[in-house]
Amino acid sequence: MSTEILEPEAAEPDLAQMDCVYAKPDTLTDTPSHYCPGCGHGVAHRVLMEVIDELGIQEQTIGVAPVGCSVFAYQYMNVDMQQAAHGRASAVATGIRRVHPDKYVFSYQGDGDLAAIGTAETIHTVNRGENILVLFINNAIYGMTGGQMAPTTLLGMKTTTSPLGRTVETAGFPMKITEMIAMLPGAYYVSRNSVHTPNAVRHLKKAITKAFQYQKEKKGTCFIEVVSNCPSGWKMTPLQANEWMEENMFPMYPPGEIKVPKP
Amino acid sequence: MSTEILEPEAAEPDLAQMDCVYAKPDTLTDTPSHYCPGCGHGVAHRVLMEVIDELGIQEQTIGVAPVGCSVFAYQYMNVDMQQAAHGRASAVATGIRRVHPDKYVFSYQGDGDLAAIGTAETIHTVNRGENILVLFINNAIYGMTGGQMAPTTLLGMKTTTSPLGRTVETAGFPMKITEMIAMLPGAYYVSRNSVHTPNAVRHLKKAITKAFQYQKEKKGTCFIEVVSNCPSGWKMTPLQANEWMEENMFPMYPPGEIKVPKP
Amino acid sequence: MAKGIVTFNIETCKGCELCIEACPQESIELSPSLNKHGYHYAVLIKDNCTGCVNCALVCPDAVITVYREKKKGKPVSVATITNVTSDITVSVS
Amino acid sequence: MAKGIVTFNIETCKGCELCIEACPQESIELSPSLNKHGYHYAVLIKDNCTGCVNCALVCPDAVITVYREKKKGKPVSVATITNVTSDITVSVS
Amino acid sequence: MTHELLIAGFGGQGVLSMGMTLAYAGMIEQKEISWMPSYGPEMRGGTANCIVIVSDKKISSPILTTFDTVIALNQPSLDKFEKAVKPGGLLMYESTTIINPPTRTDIDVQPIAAGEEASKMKNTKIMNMIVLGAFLGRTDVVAIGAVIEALKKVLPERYHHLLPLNEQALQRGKELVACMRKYNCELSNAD
Amino acid sequence: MTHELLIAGFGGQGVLSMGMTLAYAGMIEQKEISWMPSYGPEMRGGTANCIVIVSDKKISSPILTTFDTVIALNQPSLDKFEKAVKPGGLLMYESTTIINPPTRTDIDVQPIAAGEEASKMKNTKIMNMIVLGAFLGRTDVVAIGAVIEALKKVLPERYHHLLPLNEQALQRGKELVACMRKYNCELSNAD
Amino acid sequence: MRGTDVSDNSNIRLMKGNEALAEAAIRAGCQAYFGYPITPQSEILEYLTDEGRRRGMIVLQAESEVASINMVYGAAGAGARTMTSSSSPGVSLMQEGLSYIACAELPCLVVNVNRGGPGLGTIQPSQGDYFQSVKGGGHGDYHLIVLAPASVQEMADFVFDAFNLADKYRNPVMILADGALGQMMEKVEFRPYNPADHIPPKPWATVGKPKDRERTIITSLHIQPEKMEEINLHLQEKYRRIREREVRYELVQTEDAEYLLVAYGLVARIAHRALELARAQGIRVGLLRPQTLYPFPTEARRGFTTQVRGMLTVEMNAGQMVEDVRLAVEGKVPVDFYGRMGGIIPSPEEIVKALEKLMKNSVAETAEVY
Amino acid sequence: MRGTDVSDNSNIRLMKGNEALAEAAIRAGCQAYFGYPITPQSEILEYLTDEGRRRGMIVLQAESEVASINMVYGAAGAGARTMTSSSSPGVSLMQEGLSYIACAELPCLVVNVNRGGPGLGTIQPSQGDYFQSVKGGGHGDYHLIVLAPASVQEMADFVFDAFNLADKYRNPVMILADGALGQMMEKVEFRPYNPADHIPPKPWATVGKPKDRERTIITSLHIQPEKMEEINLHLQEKYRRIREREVRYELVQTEDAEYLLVAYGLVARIAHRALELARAQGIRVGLLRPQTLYPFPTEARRGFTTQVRGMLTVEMNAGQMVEDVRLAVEGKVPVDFYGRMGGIIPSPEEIVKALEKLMKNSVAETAEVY
Ligand SMILES: Cc1ncc(C[n+]2csc(CCOP(=O)(O)OP(=O)(O)O)c2C)c(N)n1
Ligand SMILES: Cc1ncc(C[n+]2csc(CCOP(=O)(O)OP(=O)(O)O)c2C)c(N)n1
Ligand code: SF4
Ligand code: SF4
Ligand code: SF4
Ligand code: SF4
Repeated sequence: MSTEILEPEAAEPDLAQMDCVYAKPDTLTDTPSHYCPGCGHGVAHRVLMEVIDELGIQEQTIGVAPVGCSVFAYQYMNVDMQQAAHGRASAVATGIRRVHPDKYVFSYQGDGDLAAIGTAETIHTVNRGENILVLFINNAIYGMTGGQMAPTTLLGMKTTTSPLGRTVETAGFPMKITEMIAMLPGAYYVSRNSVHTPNAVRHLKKAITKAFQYQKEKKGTCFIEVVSNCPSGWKMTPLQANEWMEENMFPMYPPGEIKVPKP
Repeated sequence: MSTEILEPEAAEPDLAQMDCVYAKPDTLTDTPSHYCPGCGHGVAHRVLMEVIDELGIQEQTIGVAPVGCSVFAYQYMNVDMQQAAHGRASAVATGIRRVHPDKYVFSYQGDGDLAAIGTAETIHTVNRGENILVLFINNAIYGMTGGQMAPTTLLGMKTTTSPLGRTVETAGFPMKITEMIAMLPGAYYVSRNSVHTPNAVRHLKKAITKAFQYQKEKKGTCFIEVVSNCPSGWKMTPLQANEWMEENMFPMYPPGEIKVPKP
Repeated sequence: MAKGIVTFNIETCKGCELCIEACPQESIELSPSLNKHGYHYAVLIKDNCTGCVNCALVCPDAVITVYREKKKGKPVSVATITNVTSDITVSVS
Repeated sequence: MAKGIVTFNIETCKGCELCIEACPQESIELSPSLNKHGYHYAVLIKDNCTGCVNCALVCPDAVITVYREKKKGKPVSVATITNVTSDITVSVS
Repeated sequence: MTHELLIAGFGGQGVLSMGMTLAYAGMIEQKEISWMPSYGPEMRGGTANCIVIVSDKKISSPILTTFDTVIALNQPSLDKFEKAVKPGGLLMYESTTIINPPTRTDIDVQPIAAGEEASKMKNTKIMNMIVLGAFLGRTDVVAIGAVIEALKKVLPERYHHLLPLNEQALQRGKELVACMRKYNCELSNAD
Repeated sequence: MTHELLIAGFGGQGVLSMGMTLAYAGMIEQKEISWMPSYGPEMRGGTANCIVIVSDKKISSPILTTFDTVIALNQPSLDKFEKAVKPGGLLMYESTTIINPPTRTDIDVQPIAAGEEASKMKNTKIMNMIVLGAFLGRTDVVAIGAVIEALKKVLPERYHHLLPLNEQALQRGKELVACMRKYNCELSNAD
Repeated sequence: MRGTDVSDNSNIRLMKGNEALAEAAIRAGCQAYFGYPITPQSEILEYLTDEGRRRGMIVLQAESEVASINMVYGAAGAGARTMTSSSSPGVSLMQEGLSYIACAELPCLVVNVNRGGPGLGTIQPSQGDYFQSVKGGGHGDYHLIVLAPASVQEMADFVFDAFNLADKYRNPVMILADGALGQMMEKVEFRPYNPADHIPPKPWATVGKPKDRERTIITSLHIQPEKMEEINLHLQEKYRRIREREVRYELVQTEDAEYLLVAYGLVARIAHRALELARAQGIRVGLLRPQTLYPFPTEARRGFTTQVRGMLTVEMNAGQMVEDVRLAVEGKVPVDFYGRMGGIIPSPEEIVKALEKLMKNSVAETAEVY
Repeated sequence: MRGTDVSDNSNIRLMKGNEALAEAAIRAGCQAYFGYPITPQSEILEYLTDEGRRRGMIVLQAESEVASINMVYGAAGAGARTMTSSSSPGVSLMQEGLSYIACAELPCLVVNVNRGGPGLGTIQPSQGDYFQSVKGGGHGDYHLIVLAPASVQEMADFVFDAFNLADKYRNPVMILADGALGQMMEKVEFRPYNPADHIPPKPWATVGKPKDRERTIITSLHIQPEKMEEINLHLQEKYRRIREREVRYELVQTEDAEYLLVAYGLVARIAHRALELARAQGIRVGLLRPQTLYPFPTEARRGFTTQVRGMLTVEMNAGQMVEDVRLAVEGKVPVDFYGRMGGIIPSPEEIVKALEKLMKNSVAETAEVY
């Protein structure tokens, strides 16, 4: 059948009679993203902005995005933003947090940024229990620079700097930094999520909402990992990528609540 | 009674008839150390050199000592040594290890060095399972620079940068980096020790001996913490310091084997 | 079965097909034609949409708006957390 | 009881008193006089030393040498590990 | 003889490898060559271009602002680089995707419906080779033989089964322009 | 009037605080002052020294190589700095610990058995104040009163109960040299 | 003794240079300090963790200098008067961050209490970081405003100036001192200063976006070269203005000078003593002391090329500022150099000797010493 | 296409500059590479993880540039031919390490494929890191030997020279390229080179201490100022020797030149084209291209002050090398500057225009452009 009949124009009349049950959040700008088709960054951006909209905290929120594919986050997130040097997002967020104790502060970091060059800043920020939300996008690769190996790259996984697949001898083990983070008393809430299915997206949204709630109550660091994809870096279609992710990433990085407040 | 009769001179004749059951290891130079009276660094140095002597590996050993009171280690340890930048000892050791896969390589690091500025290098070196020995002297303070707070400084502990005692709000929690290290698959043997009693010293010596044995077998990173003192930084006599250490440091940093190879 | 409809901001669609995968009704497909960025864009090809919002949730480019017939009453809120200390329930249709 | 004796390289002693604390026989004390670095140095003040090596083990400055009467035979080795996979026993006196 | 060429189009159109193949062919012919790509952060939908210089003598600047030939494979590239053609130079553009043709009259304009032709040949990937063939039909920068040699080097082993197809594409491109100039018509429409 | 002074000894002998007290006293007397310590990494058994300048006019260089007065509290310091005394200047040394006295004849040499005196006073910590008192007995750089004022500032509150003792020490030092010059003998031996 | 132990809190104090600087920071309304211990400047962090916190300042001991400078980036970007301090090796670790801060135009104060390098070197005073400070040790074309105090009083005064300049130009400012200045004690007087009168509004800061304004973005990323060049031209234009307006220096007995000593910081005071000695010998010598190293008093020097027979630059390094002197003088008079390194402080007598050498016009030779 | 995809492994290749450099490193007997990805030089790391490892090289992707440079310290100190590579922001993070390496006198190669700064800036080509490279971006008085290739061929050739120089002087050597040189492809020819003939014995290296020799110690710590000054004097003496012996530059049509273009790297080739255009207009212009930025061809320039009417320095920055040109020329002839920034590459035509401006002798003006 032709698509005409259902094209928005045609449908327009009806829409008035209907409830809009889902629309792009206002806090997400209309700028078309530079992300590759199917990249999880886009969903993570949207969900984060949805929560900020629903909590009505756009005016009190300050975000930090370091180098990485999401370095342009400030083009899409309509809140005050700081772009940070590679690996230093949590240090920058600390600076902001300390001078604005009552604002909402988040950092949005990739695995290379958070788990490689930024390891010290990440761990000490959480160890200080900085009252911020760290959103950690783990796609097991360096996307922006063209698909090099990351600390989270799986053993045997091929990247431009592990052309024969990652081996322990040359590069050590995939790093489960989120589990290490959870050990720190400064970490109040630690959760691992994904954005590849509707339910996963719903869960992430809950997690982020909780995190901001905890931040309001000054509970300490909330750390949310999003196991995500990188179709370009992985050299797969978005659908293949998400499938590969479930099969290969989840066994190593199982989604779920890792550290939840005692009731 | 007078001390005369037993002064070495007097005793000399007998000594010939006796067994020497303990003497300064040859691999420890005769240079008098710059360490403060009663400082644990001295004992740790001696024990490390004793093991190297007993295993007869002086000729195959390369050591690394970064900035910290032990930066002058190369004056005391009679093995090839590299002095490293603050926090980078394990990166330097990695460089050495990779070009000399069959030598024995150790790094000797303080808590400021290993757990603050060097956090990233430490964690990634162990994560790569670099086949080295990391000897970690935890005196809960920055000794060399005059007694500032370290990541391992206890809550409430007074230092020149926590004049009212460390608080979570200003400085976060004492960091148990050794437990984090133990989580990494690259860590083969992880042990926490002290040097304040004869038995503690004996245990440390065993641990170091094992570590070199494992290194010979290319098992991966061996990480040995020595909970130590800093009489000057703590503003105590050596005896007070050791007592304070037992009472206050041990509850937070309990000595013992933290990760041992499965038999 | 609720009656819904989705609209696509086709110029921002990148044809990643995630919405197609997510749609339980198999109501979405890529159009044969290209948008001005050279992507085949998603279109609704059946009228059996229930407005379940799945497609919109997984869309990386916020291309999709979802409508649902009024009679079903109160709009579906996707997660509003009031008291986080207790458990949270999120109602979707 | 073994008969032992310890000698001190007094010029390198810093008078930290750790050996004194470690000596089960209470055979060590600090001398009233100073060495050339201005420290009161450790000296043996009784002849009841058993050569247990404790003082030497805790000395941060490797000041102490310990001797023991021959009859006791084989010198005490402080930890020599031959086969680390099995348990290690270290004999001291 | 020195030929200075700019090739521009979408990232996916094989702009860079086309230039590289040409450069390699030049090398095979013992010429001096340089290949200068545009480069950016990893992202889709962007435009790419490369400057290729083939010359008998040492090449000074690998970066230029005007060219003997510009090959444009999409509209933005055409719009951007039309003015960069030296007076009397050649402007070749892919006429299936480009709707607004160039307007300059002081240059030699050559449309080539490589996209359409590629789909006829059941492999859109070889579009760039058709264009390259067409280019070689209009200039004698290098011999087609050299390009075919070059392809052997440029294509990873695992793609060598595609060599014949690429060769056809090159020839087809050459024919297209040849015949177009003969009948001054679009061959594709002619048959 | 400008007085340039160097004080040197073991770390533990209170060399730096002695200089600081003097500097502070100078400040109380509205003089220009500077205090320049030697500094090193945290370790024991090292020697320390400080340069103190007290002057009526603005002080240019706080770092000097020759001095109006050198006060040496241990042998190494004496050996090192004897030559740094300006001809005609004053060299004061602590004579209980220093065995080899200075040899220069072109300067004014003043021994002071402050260590011995301090033990008599049952507090070795005040040795440096005895020396300071002696110094003030030999020069009029600042009034003892100002030094006592200064001590109130220099000593942390919790040590203020020690002020009287310090005052005695200062006075004792002053007496010692006064009388030594009178009888040209070591008072300590005299009684 | 710590400044805080001075029980009376009058405005006249006997303080170490490091303490005076820290006290000044509090009085200048510095809201946040982030730093890491390193000799010979740890007193700054120590003073602030005690006195600073007591007086409401945010003071955080970071896990490293890299973290410190990036915390400064965040706090300054969020609108706070912010500073950090370190010494040579630590400042080297801040170079990436400084380049980011300069490009994002974030006002802040960075203190370098210079010690002897290269490498771990020594903790003794040095001026070996002149190039790093004024030419930009980080990547790309940027400049810090660099102030060089020569007394404990200036260690304090320049803090106020530094924050004012930083806010005025939205530019990072460095105070370049040395270990001796940090450790020595002198009388210091604090004049009244009300931060409120000096801190401008910061509409560009990230403080949370009200409905009625666009979001603020702190960034140093401009992937389009055209845009990035714009930014650079804007920066260069700003630096031109700074060179035009903010040059500061001190002249000592230059009116009748036949020779000119050029020195900054502690060395300038030793040179001053040398000048006294030299004049006592009848040598007519003057002293020019740059107080701003960037902008550099180029014009001032040009002025003297017609008056003096030669210049002697004295530094605690192998000859760094001397290049800027030569650039200014353009070969019109011989510019000589005398320096000591590795933490050694030149004595007045040595300087006089070097001066006599210059007078014998053995320029080339001495210039080649290092 | 990757250099490795060129199936025949003859010695003549079509390669990207980054790949040619990496291939040269393998052939130069580089035993160990430590690096971290960053555009526009990641191809070096990528090439070596593949081809380098296949041919027995130790290749480690470090967790950061700070780790990389310290791994280089360790490996070089242990006696291996060692290198790292990065681009501007990454190189800024290496400044502390470089200062240590220079002081400990460890031979190694550091590659900076310069991109546009400051800050994160852009990934497009730039020469904004000249000061950092030649004046020492790290703390203290030290110098790297800095080589500036202008073609893919030199990207390869200079690697061999770099390692030879590093070993000859026990000094870190930097190859300062730019993004375009790294990304462009040209023909490159590899001449035979047997590392064994060039790598000297390294008795100072830490390899484990045989009974018959003292232990070796790699350090940059000398707490005694006297000792530290000794070290510094030794380094300065070495730098003097390097300045004396290792200056390298290329002259183009300078014999009859009335004006002199001065440029390095890629810009020199654009200037060359400009020279061709200018000469076509009858302007008698020559080109001086420094191949070593440190040591800088100072004498060469002095030479021309008597011949030419003016010099034009062209750079992809706000004017950095021009300072060294002016220092050499000492005001004897006008030295003009033309530059583009932020990743923009000047065109031959622009350069000719700037040249005409210089001829109209509007020195001051254009000199003030930035
Ligand atoms: C100091 C420094 N080193 C390296 C880089 C290059 N760089 C930019 S982003 C990046 C890593 C990106 O990977 P990740 O953080 O996982 O984010 P992703 O792009 O995968 O989302 C690197 C290495 C840089 N910009 N700065
Ligand atoms: C980059 C850098 N930052 C800071 C310092 C100053 N510094 C030297 S040692 C040290 C810490 C020493 O503490 P620790 O590592 O615990 O060793 P300890 O002295 O207690 O044995 C610091 C901060 C330095 N040398 N380099
Ligand atoms: S490169 Fe990977 S991470 Fe980056 S936008 Fe593309 S898909 Fe996403
Ligand atoms: S300062 Fe502390 S750690 Fe350093 S030597 Fe003295 S006691 Fe030992
Ligand atoms: S998920 Fe979004 S971007 Fe992807 S095809 Fe569907 S509508 Fe287009
Ligand atoms: S332990 Fe050693 S240093 Fe301490 S008192 Fe005894 S002998 Fe002296």
